Order: sequence, then structure tokens, then C-alpha cells
Amino acid sequence: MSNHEVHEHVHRDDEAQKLGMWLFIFTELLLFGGLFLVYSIFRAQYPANFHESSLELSVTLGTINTVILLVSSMSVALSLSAVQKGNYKLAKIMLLLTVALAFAFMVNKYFEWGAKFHHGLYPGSELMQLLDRGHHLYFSLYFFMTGLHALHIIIGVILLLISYVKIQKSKVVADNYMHLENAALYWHLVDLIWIFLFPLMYLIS
Amino acid sequence: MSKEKETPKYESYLDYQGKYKGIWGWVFSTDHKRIALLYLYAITAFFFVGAIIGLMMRIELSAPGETIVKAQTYNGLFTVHGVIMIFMVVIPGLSAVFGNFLLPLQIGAKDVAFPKLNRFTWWILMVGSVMAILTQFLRQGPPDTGWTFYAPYSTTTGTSVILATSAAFVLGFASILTGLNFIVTIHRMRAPGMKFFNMPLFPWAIYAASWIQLLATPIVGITLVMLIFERVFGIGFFDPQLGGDPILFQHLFWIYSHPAVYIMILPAMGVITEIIPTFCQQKIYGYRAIAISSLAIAGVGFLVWGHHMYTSGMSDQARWFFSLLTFIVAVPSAIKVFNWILTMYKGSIDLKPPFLYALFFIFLFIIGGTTGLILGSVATNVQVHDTAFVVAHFHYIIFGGMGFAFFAGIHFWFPKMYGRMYNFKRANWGAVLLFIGFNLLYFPQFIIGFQGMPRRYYDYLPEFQWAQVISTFGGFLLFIALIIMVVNLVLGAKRGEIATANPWKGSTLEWMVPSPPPLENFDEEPVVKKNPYEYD
Amino acid sequence: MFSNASNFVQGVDTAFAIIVGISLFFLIGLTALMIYFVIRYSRKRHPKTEYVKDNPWLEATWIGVPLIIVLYMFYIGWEGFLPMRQVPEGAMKVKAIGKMWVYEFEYEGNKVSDTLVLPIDKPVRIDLYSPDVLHGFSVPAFRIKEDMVPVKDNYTWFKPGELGEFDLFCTVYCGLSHSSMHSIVKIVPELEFNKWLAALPVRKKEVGGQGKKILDKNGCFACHSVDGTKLVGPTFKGSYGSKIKVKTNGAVREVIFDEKYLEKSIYEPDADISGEYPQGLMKSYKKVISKEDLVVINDYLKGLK
Amino acid sequence: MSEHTPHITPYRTLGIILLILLTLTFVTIEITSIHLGAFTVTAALLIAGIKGFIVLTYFMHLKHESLLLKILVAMVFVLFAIIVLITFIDYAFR
Ligand code: HEA
Ligand code: HEA
Ligand code: HEC
Ligand code: CUA
Ligand SMILES: [Cu+2]
Repeated sequence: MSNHEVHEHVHRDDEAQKLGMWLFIFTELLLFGGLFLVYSIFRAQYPANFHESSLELSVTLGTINTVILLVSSMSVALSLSAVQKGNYKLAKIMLLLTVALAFAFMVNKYFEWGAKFHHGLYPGSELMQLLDRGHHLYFSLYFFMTGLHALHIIIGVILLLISYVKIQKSKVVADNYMHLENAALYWHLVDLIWIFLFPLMYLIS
Repeated sequence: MSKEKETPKYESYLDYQGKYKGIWGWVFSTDHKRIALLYLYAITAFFFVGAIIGLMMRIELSAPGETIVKAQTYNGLFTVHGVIMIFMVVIPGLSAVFGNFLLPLQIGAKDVAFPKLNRFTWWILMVGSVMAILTQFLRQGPPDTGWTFYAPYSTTTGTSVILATSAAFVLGFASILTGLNFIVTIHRMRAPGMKFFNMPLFPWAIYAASWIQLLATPIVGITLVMLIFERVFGIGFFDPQLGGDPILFQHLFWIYSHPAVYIMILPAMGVITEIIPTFCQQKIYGYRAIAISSLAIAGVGFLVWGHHMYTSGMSDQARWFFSLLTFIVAVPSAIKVFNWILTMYKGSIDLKPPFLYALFFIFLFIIGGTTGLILGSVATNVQVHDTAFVVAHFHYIIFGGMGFAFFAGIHFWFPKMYGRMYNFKRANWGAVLLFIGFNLLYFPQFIIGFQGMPRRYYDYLPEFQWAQVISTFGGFLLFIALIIMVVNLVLGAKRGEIATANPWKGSTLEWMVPSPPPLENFDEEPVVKKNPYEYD
Repeated sequence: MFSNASNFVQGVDTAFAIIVGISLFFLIGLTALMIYFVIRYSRKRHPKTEYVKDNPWLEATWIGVPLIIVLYMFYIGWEGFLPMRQVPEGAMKVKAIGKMWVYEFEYEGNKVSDTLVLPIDKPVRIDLYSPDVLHGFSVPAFRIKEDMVPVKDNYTWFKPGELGEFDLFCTVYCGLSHSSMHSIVKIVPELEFNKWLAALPVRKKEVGGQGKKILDKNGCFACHSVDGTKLVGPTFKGSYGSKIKVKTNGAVREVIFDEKYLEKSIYEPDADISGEYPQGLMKSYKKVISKEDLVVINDYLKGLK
Repeated sequence: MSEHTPHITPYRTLGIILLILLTLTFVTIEITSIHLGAFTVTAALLIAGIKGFIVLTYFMHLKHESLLLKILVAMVFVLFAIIVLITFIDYAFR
């Protein structure tokens, strides 16, 4: 475009890139923060209903997904370390593993949601309208929060795949890996949010 | 000024010919200065649209009953007026225009940290704005909820609320990215030797405002998405008929929208803080106090949102708590006002148009701010909440504050932006007329507000008419004044005198480069050794 | 000095006067100082700047003094407000219902009036209800204002101190006729009040039975009458079974008011616009009125001949 | 222009962290399945907090970042906590 672009390469500032990513993560945290606020307020108002509703969720499925996300979080971190050490092969394997795990997470989620839909529980369904306030709110929040989280998984996967291509093309290398680092940070964010979602949705009873 | 001055030898950012020609050279530019001007033109256009709608409301209100539009139309008008003015004019306004233009110049950087993101942000703003304006033309009719989108009315009305809230969401995204860009720029790209505490005060203000943009906007974003889902899927977050809680919506909305008012005013204060020392040729009084008070306003400003909800049925504990914090957030603003005025002491004051605007700003800001105190006190709020008094308060502080600061800033940096000068006499006339028109327009609203005239009223009792008529008259005066101002500026940009690099004898870095600045701002990276605001 | 319209006027107006007074002091003082500086130190008179050093004490003063002032403002504001939340024992009770876009006042014994008539000098507690959206209950002369929130029970109270009629406004935006949601508070001597209350008819036993109840609960009667008068929307009287002209996507056609049309009118009011009414006025009640209720409403409307 | 040489987290550390996180996950599940009343919520949130802290510190290598970034992250969480607390001032006293 202009000769600006040329200069951008001269002035590569990794710290700026990273700071930018962190700031973006802050906004994501507060985005979910708004939802956690709503959750806590409704939970405080209808503790019993929330308790009963949460029994409807399968702790097993939730646990499996938690484990999947934790492992995937480690695998991106491994991938980053591998790139820093120049081991691109391992880095790529680890990235693919992460993506595969993300896929497994989504499949799991699909079955979980699918079961709910099957029972007629989905936003706007007849059954939902019949529930009383606490139950209704619980399931609304459940679908909304896990849905938004799933959306972030998809975005994260896209970022990771881009990183993969960049490693392939040697655009992400041992002394220039900001893209992977930022994608990994984003992925950890997804994990971080799930760490709070899991007990709040599945366990607290 | 000097006639013998030739066309500059360097290639300024205005003349630069890149890969793209004509308008595309602007739209695809990543140069912060060009993007700033893009924002300026877009926002001026939006302001024009919003202002015309404002005038239409004024005409409608000049007599009780139906005057020019139907009730439903009126309800759509004030909603769209609010949405345009808040989300498309004042929130991006100062920070995107002057922040983009000046932040890199003032801290001695070549550009912002992420120039491509910066360009992208402008596009997002345009997409959001197009969406907002489209709401006018949909089959369902313009949204009629007020810019606050209070549930459950907003979840049930038949009008195009979904598109309007989506637009606000997209615009919020632009706001977040601008803030992010500026924070990184300030942290990473200051010229060598420039510490935080010898940055000029405008970047300080931008810095504080950027943090609010970054941290508060996501919350309103998610709230609006919840509202959309509530409408589409019948999820009941806010509609009591579905089990939700309408007061929770108000909490979430104001958690963002109160801090948002400081997004508007902080950069405005920053502009004034640059103008006053320059025209007094006096060191700014209490540099540190002003810098830190910006952060204090941003910080405490996060915690006072409840003052919009005193009568909503909040718990009594929350009412006094929010009232107390509201009063505390007024103190840092007061500090700034005192420091500005003391800066004039023993200076050598040159009453040029930017300074005149700055003086008007201080006067109007004090009125707006102190009426904010009346609103912040619970007892008096009960009397004036949701009346014309509130309308007067925020027009005084937004239009009188941020608007006048914008005009001051335009007149101040105009020679830097365009390399030319406007006509001072016309500018002064414009300013004075603007000031008179403004006060005629909004002051009567305080009085009828206290007497109980509610806001968002299409129709009203005849006893309030006298004030409405004065207001409408003031509105037209204001309109004329703004035309004078704009014409003067446009003429100046086209064929004003060529301006020198430093027409006002400013001391910050932007005045050290030629006017208009060259493409890459500084030929060599400036090294900063002294504090800003040292005049000699 | 202050009016005695209600027992809160004094508290609120005192706070108001004090805050305005302090504000005016600062406004005038600072403006005068500003103008003085501009004249005294104008470049003509004072061509050379004398640098002024920061004075930490001065700065501390103008952090400290405003802080004290605002804390004081907070205090009087709270003082003036607190009594508004402390309803005296034995206050008379009235239930105020605000719905799109009328007020209704329910007195003990199921008596309903559309103006609020109250005896002077007797504290009254107003319980605030809304069946649809947010409304405001505001009597400026009494210095009271509280929102009417669906589901949540808000209240306000006051003790009227002056005879006369006072305006009651809806202050929270509630849709099309927000600005005409207005009523009168009439303060009368106690004797007269008792007479008035005795003459007030008891709310008629639900003639329409269940169907009418549903319509009433959802605030339909704000726009639709059952006696033939034209309110915001068309009347229900005699319309069932008749032919009506509707606009569908801009094209005018005739339909018969039957079960299907009823359902469509309630679930998608914007699909078929009746007569010359503008669209977007009536909201969709899809989430609110169930299919079972529709049948009941249908039977009720059928009977309205 | 990196200020400091980047820190490379060893593979082994990452593995250990994962083990700790998994253990904590199962601890939460155990704790919440026995009935502890109000304490359950506290315990679950506390453990989630610890897990979050570990993820931030090691996976997101905040440990080796500048003090500024650490402060900023902490600030965001504190801000959020304050907002929640203040909102509850309303709801708790209704
Ligand atoms: C730029 C925007 C802006 C700014 C900066 C402010 C600043 C302030 N606002 Fe305003 N406000 C709005 C925009 C803004 N406001 C808008 C848009 C609304 C309406 C929203 C809607 O409902 O649509 C609103 C509504 C609003 C309300 C709710 C009204 C209601 O609906 O009931 C309240 C209540 O407390 C309030 C208070 C304040 C206070 C205390 C300040 C303070 O920050 C002001 C501080 C400034 C000063 C105090 C003046 C300077 C000081 C001196 C000259 C010294 C003397 C002073 C002392 C001794 C302290 N504002
Ligand atoms: C930036 C904020 C901003 C600005 C500038 C204005 C400007 C104006 N506003 Fe508005 N207003 C709001 C923000 C703003 N408003 C908000 C948030 C609300 C609340 C909405 C709600 O209730 O939901 C509101 C509500 C509101 C109401 C209350 C409606 C009601 O409650 O019933 C009224 C009524 O008179 C009004 C009138 C006006 C008028 C006459 C102007 C005029 O001052 C405009 C006059 C200006 C001109 C005529 C200028 C012509 C322009 C040019 C020539 C272009 C030049 C431009 C540049 C060089 C930059 N506004
Ligand atoms: C905001 C005012 C308003 C409210 C409240 C309202 N309506 Fe309506 N209604 C209208 C208007 C205006 C029309 C005509 C325009 C149209 O057809 O959409 C209408 C049309 C109708 C019609 C079609 C009548 C005809 O003659 O064509 C029916 C049936 C109806 N409404 C039922 C209801 C019911 C049942 C409720 C309450 C649950 C209700 N309305 C509440 C404004 C309202
Ligand atoms: Cu009812 Cu406004
Ligand atoms: Cu506010």
C-alpha cells in the first residue's frame, strides 16, 4: 500500500503485539464477566431452582470436556515451547493435537446439546416457556454461555490453523513466533473461561 | 502570515500519492493522519444528521400536541438522535479524530502501534453507522426505545430494535479497537526520553479514556447481544413476563454507559488542557494533578453507574452508596477546572478563537457538572430524574463540554491539519453566536425540568410552552452559528493563508514538524529531554 | 418559604437550594476570576509571562475543600431522601396500577378510580404495579417519583399537605402514548374523601369471566375498548365475525375476524394491519399469551355483540 | 526490540502443570458431590480460582512477563470483582 508497510517490518515490536493481545483478552474476560454477573445474580435469587436444573446436566460429559480443554491447553503451550526451541515438527503435531481436541470438545458439546434439544429443551421452545422462572433462567444462561464459549472455540481453532500454516510457510520461526504466541494466549483464554463455567454450570449443587 | 512562504519542499501527508488514487488513497490508507481526517468527515456527517433530527424535535416541541410529526415518529426521532449522537458522534468523536491525528505526533511516534487495525476500525465504524442509519428505512419502522433500550419495552416493541442494538454492538467493537490501539501506542511508542510524566496531557487523557473504552464496552456488548437473543429466542433475561429482571438490564447498561460519558469528556478535557497553556504561554498549573485526575475519573467513574437508577426500585443501601461515589467522582473534575483557571494567572493571554472556545467550554462545563451534582444527590434526583432537567444537564456537558472542546480543538489544530488558516473574525462571531444560541436552547429546560416536565414527551402541558419556544429559537440560532463556523473552516481549508509550522507558539512535539506534517511525521526520531509546556 | 404540598417538599428543596447555591458561588466566582485573568493578563497588558510554581498546599486545598463540600451535599441529599422510604405505621394503602397508557387506582374494598383522590394530612402508601412495561409514578409537586416495575413491588408514600389538584406524570418511557399517560392527584378534606370513596363503585364482578381477566391482565384495554369507543386500537365490540379491511404487506384486502385472524393479530400484529392504523403500535404477545388463553379470548370476543 | 530474552517453558513443567490442573479438577468434583451446604460454592470457586491462576501464570506465562502486565491483569480481575460486589449491594438488600 504505502511505504508504511515496509517500515512495519523494520520496526517489529513483539511486546506491542503481545500487549495488544492481552488487552483484547481483557475485553473477552469482561464480555464473559457480564454473563457471570448475570449468572451470580439470578443464582442468588433462585438457588434451589438452579440446583435442580444443574442436575439435568451430565457431570461426566462436562468432566470429559474439562479434561479435553486442559490437555489441549497444554498442547498449545508445548507447541509454543517447541517453536521457540526450533522443533517445528513437534510444534505442528502439537497444534494438530490441539485442534483435534477442540474438535472432540465440539462433538461432545453437540451430543450434550442434542440430548437437550431432543427433550424439547432449547431456547424459545414450548417446554422452556413452561418452566418456572429459576429453571428457565438457568437453561437460558446455560445455552447462552456455553454457546458463546463454543463460538470462541471456533475462533480459537481458526487462529491455531492460521498459525499452523504460518509454521508451514516458515513465517512463524524460532525468533519470530508472535502469531503462535497470541493464538496460544487466546486458546488459554478459552480454557480459562471454561474453568469457571464448568463448576458453575455442572457442579455447584 | 508570511506570503513569501513557498509550497513546502517535502511531501505532506495530504499530497502523498500512494498506490491508490483519489478517495481510495484515503480509504485504504494506514496513515494515522489520513484516518483521523476520515473520522472527522464521517463524524461531521453523522453530527449533521443527528443535529437535523434534534432540530426536528425542537420544532415538534415548540407547541403542545402534534406540530410536524406523529407521536410514533417523534419516539423514533429521539431514539435515533440519541443513538447517533452517543454511539456515532461523541464516543468515537474526540479520541478517534484528535487522538488519531495527534497522539503519535505528540509522543514522537511515526504512527499508532497497529496502523492496519486502525484502518480496519474506521471501516467497522462505517459498517455500524450504516446499520444504525438503515434502521430508519426498515419495514418495522425506526426503533422507539430511547437510546437506553430499557427492557422490557425494548424486548417487546415491534420496531427494528434488533438492528439498532446490533449497530451499537458493532460500533462498540470499533471503540474497543481504538482504545486498544492507543493504549499499546502509548506504552510502546513514546519517543526516547519521554517518560509517562513528561508526556503532554492530551495523551494522558486519551490513555485514561482508552482504558474505559477497553474495559467497559464489552459489558454493554454482551448486554445488547442478550437483548437480541431475548427477542429472537424468547430467552428471558430481562423481560419479567419471561422470568427476567428489567432492573438487571439497567445495571448492565449503565455499567458501561456511565463510564462511557467519561470516554466522551476525558479527551475533551485533554484538548482544553493543551489549549489553555498555549494561549497563555504559561506552564500548565499542577501537571501531575491533572494527569492523575484523568486516571482517577476513569477509575472511580466505573463505580457510580447506579446514579441513573435511583428511582428504579434499587435497594436503599445501593442508593446511598452510588450517591456517595458519584460525589467523589466530581472532585477530580473540579481539580482540573481549578488548575485550568490558575494557569491563566500571570500568563500572557492571547484571545484567539481556540482560546475563546476553551473559555466557553469551562463556563458550560461548570454548569453541566454542577447540575450533575444536583442529579447525583438522591433527594433532588427524585425531583428531576427523567425530566427535561436531565436533558439540559447532558446537553450542557456533552454539547457544551465535549462539543465546544471539539470546536476548540478543530480551530486549534486546523493549521496543523490543513496547513492553512481560517478567518479569525468569522470564527469569533461563530463562537459567540454559538454560545448564545446554546444557552437559549438548553437553559430553559432546567427550569421546566425542575417544574416536572418529563423527558421523551411528545406532548406536554401548555404551561411549559414558553420555555419550549425559547429553546426552539435557540436551536435555530445555534444552527446558524454552526453554519458560519463550518463555512469558515471549509473556506479556510480551501484558500486560507498558508500557516506556519507553529502559529500559536505551542511547545508540544506536533508543533515541531511542518504544517501539514510530512508523511512519516518525523524525519528523525525526536529525543525528548524537557517537559512539555515550557515556553520561552 | 417552601410549598407544603407534601411532607417531602422541605427536604428536597432545602437540598436543592443548598446545592444550587454552592454551584452558583463556584460558577460566578470562577467565571469572574477567568474574565479578570483574561483582561488583566492579556498580551497587550502583560506581554511577558511570569512563571508560576506549583504550590502543593494550594493543590491540596482544592482537593480537600471540594471533597468536604461534596460530602456535605451527599449528606443533605440523603437526609432529604431518607424519609421517603420510611412509611409510617398505619398509613392508608392505595394500589396504583400503571399500564399502557393509563393509571388506575385501587382502593380498599376493590374500588377502582382513574384519578387519585386522597384526604389531606393523612399519610398514604402507594403500592406500584405494572402489568406490561416500566412506567413512572411522578408527582412533581409532591417531590415523589418511583418506577413501576413489572413483577417487582415498588412503593412510595407521602402525606399531602395542601388541597387542590396536582399533575401525575409517567416519567419512564413506555411507548407510543407515554406523553399522554397523565392523571390527577386530587387532595380533598377528609369528609369529602369519605363521601367520594363511599360513592365509588366497586369494580364490577368480572362479567366477561376468564377472557376479560386475561385481556385486563395484559393491558389490552388500554388500546381496545369493548363499548365501541375508539382508543389507540380498534374496538372489540361487534368486530368478531365481521368483515374488516386489513393491509398485508401494503396491499389492502378483506378478512373475516375469526379464530385464525385473532391469533395472527395477537401473535403477529404487524402482519395484517387493520384499517388505517399505523403499524408497530401493538406489540406481539406471542411469548405472553398461550394457545389455551387464545381460545378463552376467542370465546369472550365472540360474546361481545 | 524485545527487552528480555524470551523465556522458554520446558516441556516437563507444562506436563506437571497439566497434572496439577487435572488433580484439581477431580478434587472439585469430589468436593461438590459431598454435601457441604454454602461451603460448596466457596470451595468450588476457590479451586477454580487456583486453576485460573495456574493457567495464567504458567500456560500464559505471566510469570515471566513484565510487572506492568501482571498489574494490568490483576487490575482487570479486581475491577470485575468490585463491579460484582457493588451490584450485589443492590440485590442483597432488596
Ligand atoms: C460527557 C458526558 C457526561 C459527563 C462528563 C457527566 C458528568 C456527570 N454527571 Fe451526567 N449524564 C450524562 C452525561 C455526562 N455526565 C448523560 C448523557 C446523562 C443522561 C443519560 C440518559 O438517561 O439518557 C447523564 C445523567 C446523569 C445522572 C442521572 C440523571 C437521571 O436520569 O436521574 C446523574 C446523576 O447523578 C449524573 C451526574 C453526573 C455527575 C455528578 C457528573 C460529574 O462527573 C460532573 C463533575 C463536574 C463538576 C462538578 C464541575 C466542575 C467543578 C467545579 C466547577 C468546582 C465546583 C464543584 C464542587 C465544589 C464539587 N448525570
Ligand atoms: C452529542 C450529543 C448530543 C448533541 C450534540 C445533541 C444536540 C441536540 N439535541 Fe439532543 N440528545 C442527546 C445527545 C445530543 N443532542 C441524547 C443522548 C438524547 C437522549 C435521547 C433519549 O432520550 O434517548 C438527546 C435528547 C434530546 C432531546 C430530548 C428529547 C425528549 O426527551 O423528548 C431534545 C429536545 O429538544 C434534543 C435536542 C437537541 C438539539 C436541538 C440539538 C442541537 O444542539 C443540534 C444543533 C446543531 C445543529 C443544528 C448543527 C448543524 C450541524 C452542522 C451545520 C454541521 C457542522 C458540524 C461540524 C463542523 C462538526 N436532544
Ligand atoms: C399499544 C396499544 C395496543 C395494545 C396494548 C394492544 N393492542 Fe391490539 N391493536 C392495536 C392496534 C393499533 C391495532 C390495529 C393495527 C393492527 O392490526 O396491528 C390492534 C389490533 C388488534 C386486533 C385486530 C383487531 C381488528 O379489528 O383488526 C386484535 C384481535 C388485537 N389487537 C388484540 C389485542 C389483544 C388481545 C391485546 C392484549 C393482549 C392487545 N390487542 C393489546 C393496539 C394495541
Ligand atoms: Cu407509562 Cu411512560
Ligand atoms: Cu452517569
